[in-house]
Amino acid sequence: MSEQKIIEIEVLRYNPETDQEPHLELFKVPFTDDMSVLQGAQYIKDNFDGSLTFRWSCRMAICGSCGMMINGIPKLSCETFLRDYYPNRIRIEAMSNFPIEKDLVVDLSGFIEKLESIKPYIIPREPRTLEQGEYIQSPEEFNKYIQFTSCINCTLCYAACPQVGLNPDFIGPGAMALLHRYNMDSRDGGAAQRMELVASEEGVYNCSAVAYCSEVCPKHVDPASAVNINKANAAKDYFLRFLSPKGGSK
Amino acid sequence: MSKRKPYVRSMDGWWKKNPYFVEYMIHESTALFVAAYVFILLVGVVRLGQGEAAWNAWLEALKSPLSVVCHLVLLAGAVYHTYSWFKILPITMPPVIVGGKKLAPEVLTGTALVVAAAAGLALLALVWRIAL
Amino acid sequence: MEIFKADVVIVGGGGAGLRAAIAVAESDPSLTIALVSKVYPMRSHTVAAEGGAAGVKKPTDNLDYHFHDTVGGGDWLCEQDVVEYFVKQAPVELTQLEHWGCPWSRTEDGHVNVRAFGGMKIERTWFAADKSGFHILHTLFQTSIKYPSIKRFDEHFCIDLLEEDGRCQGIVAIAMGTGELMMIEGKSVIIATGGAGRVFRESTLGGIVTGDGMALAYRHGVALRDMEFVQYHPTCMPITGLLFTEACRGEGGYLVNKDGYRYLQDYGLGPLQDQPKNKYMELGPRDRLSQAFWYEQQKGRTIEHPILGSVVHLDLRHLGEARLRERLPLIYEMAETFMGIDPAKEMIPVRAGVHYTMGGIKVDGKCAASLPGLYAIGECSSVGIHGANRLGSNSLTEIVVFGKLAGDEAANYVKSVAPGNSASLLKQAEAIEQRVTALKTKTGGTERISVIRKEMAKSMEDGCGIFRKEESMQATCDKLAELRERFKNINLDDKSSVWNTDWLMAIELDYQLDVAQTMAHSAINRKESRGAHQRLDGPDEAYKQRDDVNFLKHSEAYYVPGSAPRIAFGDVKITKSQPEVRVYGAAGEKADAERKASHV
Amino acid sequence: MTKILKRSNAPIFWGLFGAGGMLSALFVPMMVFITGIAIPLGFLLPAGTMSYPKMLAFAQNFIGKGFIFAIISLSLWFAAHRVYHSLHEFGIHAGTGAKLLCYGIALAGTVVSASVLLRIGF
Ligand SMILES: Cc1cc2nc3c(=O)[nH]c(=O)nc-3n(C[C@H](O)[C@H](O)[C@H](O)COP(=O)(O)OP(=O)(O)OC[C@H]3O[C@@H](n4cnc5c(N)ncnc54)[C@H](O)[C@@H]3O)c2cc1C
Ligand code: SF4
Ligand code: F3S
Ligand code: FES
Repeated sequence: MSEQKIIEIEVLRYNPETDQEPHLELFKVPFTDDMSVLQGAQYIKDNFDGSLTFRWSCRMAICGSCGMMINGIPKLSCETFLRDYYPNRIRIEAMSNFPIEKDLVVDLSGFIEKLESIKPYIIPREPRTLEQGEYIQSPEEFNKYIQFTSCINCTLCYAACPQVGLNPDFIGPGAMALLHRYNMDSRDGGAAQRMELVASEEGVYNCSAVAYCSEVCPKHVDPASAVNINKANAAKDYFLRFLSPKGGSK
Repeated sequence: MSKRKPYVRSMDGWWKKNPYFVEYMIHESTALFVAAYVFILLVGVVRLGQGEAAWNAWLEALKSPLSVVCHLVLLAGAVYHTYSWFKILPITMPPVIVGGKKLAPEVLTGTALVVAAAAGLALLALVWRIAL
Repeated sequence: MEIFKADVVIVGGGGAGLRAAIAVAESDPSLTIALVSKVYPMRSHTVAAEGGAAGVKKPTDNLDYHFHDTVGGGDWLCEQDVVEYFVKQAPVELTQLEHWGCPWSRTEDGHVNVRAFGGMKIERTWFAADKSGFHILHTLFQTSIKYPSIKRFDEHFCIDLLEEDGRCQGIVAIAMGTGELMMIEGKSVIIATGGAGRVFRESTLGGIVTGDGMALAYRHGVALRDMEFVQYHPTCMPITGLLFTEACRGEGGYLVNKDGYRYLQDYGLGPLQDQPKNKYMELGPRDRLSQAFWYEQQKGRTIEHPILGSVVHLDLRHLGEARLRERLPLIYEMAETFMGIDPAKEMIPVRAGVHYTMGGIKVDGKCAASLPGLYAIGECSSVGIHGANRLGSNSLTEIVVFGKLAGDEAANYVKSVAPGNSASLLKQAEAIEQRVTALKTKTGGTERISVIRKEMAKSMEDGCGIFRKEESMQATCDKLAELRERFKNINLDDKSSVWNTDWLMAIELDYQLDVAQTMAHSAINRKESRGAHQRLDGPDEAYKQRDDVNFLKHSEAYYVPGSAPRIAFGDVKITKSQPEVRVYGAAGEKADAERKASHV
Repeated sequence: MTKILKRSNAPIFWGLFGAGGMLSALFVPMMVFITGIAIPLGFLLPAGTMSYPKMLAFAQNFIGKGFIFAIISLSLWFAAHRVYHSLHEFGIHAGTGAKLLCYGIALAGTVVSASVLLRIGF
């Protein structure tokens, strides 16, 4: 084992049953170079205070549970390493723009509702039976949507987007990326059905192209582009209504 | 009875908390520079409509040192607007596919900036032609 | 206490649970489904699966080949009739996933592509880059949103089953957000809670993989079958245990020891191959590869790393950056961020780590457990397809094939039973509430759960590792008994209600101790070597051999309150494959040829 | 989801914003340079470039007229949209009032420039 160093970790604590508001608490954590911020938090929970509360599971940046603000920046704590902050103090807080339930755990119910509202499933363009085998998808068709399938629902982009903080009803970058993923899939024909939401008051026009969402996205989904491309789509849909009785959704 | 008590943090001063947001606010503020200039221009158009004397007075006013300094500031703002506008272009427009690959954002922004420079120069050339 | 009435309750929102929920919803939209999961479904550990899912695809492949690979891979401890069903349904279910939008990687002409995998004779592993589990899970989760009859209870932690009139009639869960308990009645309950590998220390598994469902069924008298078979994966990141998928080898990666020598050729997997060849060298089955690692370590031919310990090298350099980025993007990123290694330029240090629990809740070929109304699917179950060693990429297929089957079966079953007696169920639920609340509120204890957890994991590794001996297994059994006692004396730091993870982890630890005991006791009772269970002892080292006379049998661990489990043995269903010597490499090819000749 | 979704009217403003932003990004810097720096300082461009007859002719020309109108009005809509959003971002939720003010100014500018340009004739 390499030499043990001690790093100072400041944690934003909040216990709804005893606290009026969150406060910072300092822990001194021994660490090795391979330790992530998540492992730092686990160390605290195992050794100092079992009541420290946070979500985690996979430790490999794929389940999307462990997002938090690390020195003010939304990051996955399992792929952020303590060594990169040492010898400075590191501050971890619950993700911005979400209500805090307890310590680092935020209320995600709003996000889940948004996710459910976008019809995130194939609405078949052409039905196909299992006996007919798979749909054929050319590399070009595949490349159109594959990037937007990488979203792990970590909501870091929500923690990054000030418009989400200012208007909690805004459908937000992550859900829009997923919506766009289905719209762009050659198997799907549901774009018109999803347009209602895209073009609604909760929809894409809440976005002012801050683009920080794409900056923090750990999976390079580029949700900002999904949101913004859909502004153009929604605008087209808006004006097309006037041109043809069939064009556009209601 | 549930003991939940979710705590909602205030958004006050959010834009001061991250250098990224400070930059965003600066680039948003370039709209004010553009607006200010367009306003001056609008005055010019009105003066043009009022006849030669009015027009010349407007031209004269532009020559004051204060005006020139103001325009230097406006120029800086306008250039920053151009730069920031095209910097976010890659996310605001559908991906450009070249040879089966998505064009890198830097390439797109770079190209757009070149186009903007060309547009400016074309305008200059046009004005030059009118002048001759 | 809040009460919800469902027709089918599904505990577990991983791939298996979601597939079952959709099956119920599709088979009868009038049935109410309660889908209970302690994490949001897309956080389930299915998300971490990298390599892919097996199902016959190529014209040169056939169901028989898949059958024989699976049964041979499982060292003949498979239920062969179930395997037959499994291989037949595999391509159907994988195609179904495609229809639901799963972005399987494709060939140039737009068809689904397949890759090679360890122990598989022909390329038949459907993959979505190296994020197959992630894409399967998200596809299933998102598709499940389409069905209004699926009512999700996300972040609800199941703490017990309700049993009345000799059948399972629901569950009790903690709503994690409030800490309050709720009763979810159901005419049938499907357990889909995933594996239990977290009872070990170095593992590829997420924090949630704590064997909860196994312990729940076990405490209600259902047997845990074949628990001694715990799969070690040969290529894990040291310390964290993060997985470098078998697809690394499927794509052509090499394993080399400290001399740069591809040592697998010394362990019955040769001769040396330049190109990846199915069932040869790096594409041998996991148990063999992990065992080879252990032997290399014994021989002093592993690399001794100051921090990482004993490792061998996974060499991907010859594949080149472009191919690695396309086929193994996650692996590339993981090596870069977690280890600071560029796999196109450097070799990756790896070692064996715990990966999969072959055993689980004993169910029949229709996923039904011995307790009527109770079903189990996925990694928590033992439906009988993995035997003594699971082949990589069979379990992702398992979760969809048997998820669907259990959903259909449960939907059928509920039509035949009358609703339960809510009042008496509630009484049970309230007793359960008192029990688990006491765990949280009691004071005066002196044990920290983190300490017990670490001691358990260490002891499991010492006694139930890649190679096992009587004394060390006995030591583990004793240690676990001691820890069971000490658990009674725990004290929690957190006594609050809202989001009390300290409490939940204590309940998980309680489950883990049960599951660990079934593993250790099943292991010590199996006096032979088979698949993932390898012993080095016995009179004249007799247990080093497979013993079909005495142990072509499933072990079954039964709960005995307050004591170690009772271990029994049950029969194995053989249909068309009689046990043979399990060989790979050139020897395997020869055996295959002989079998073919004799079968014609 | 049974939530009733109200269609946003933003596309109109967003369209004007986008067009104005693009146009001003392309031309405003050079225009500031020409009218505010080069001409007043007699620098680079020949004297009399912006003399009354030349500019009048320019403004009477169909294309010239269109260009001036587009730059002025669209840039104003662009700026109004951004300022309105920024107010929201600073936490000033003046709602309809702020909206009326921002877009009102843009509308006024549009009307004034249009009427003057029309009056100048063709
Ligand atoms: C790193 C890694 C890579 C793998 N790669 C492959 C591969 O390439 N191919 C392959 O075939 N297999 C692979 N596997 C194995 C395979 O992924 C798993 O066996 C399979 O995904 C298990 O799915 P499941 O639905 O049974 O369980 P999980 O996905 O683990 O889901 C368990 C669910 O149960 C819930 N749950 C658990 N306990 C409770 C409780 N007390 N109350 C409420 N809910 C509870 C959890 O919240 C979760 O939703 C891999 C495994 C790992 C770890
Ligand atoms: S888009 Fe990126 S940041 Fe947003 S939820 Fe998805 S993965 Fe996370
Ligand atoms: S940060 Fe927010 S404002 Fe738009 S571009 Fe991203 S959603
Ligand atoms: S723990 Fe799963 S993303 Fe970090």
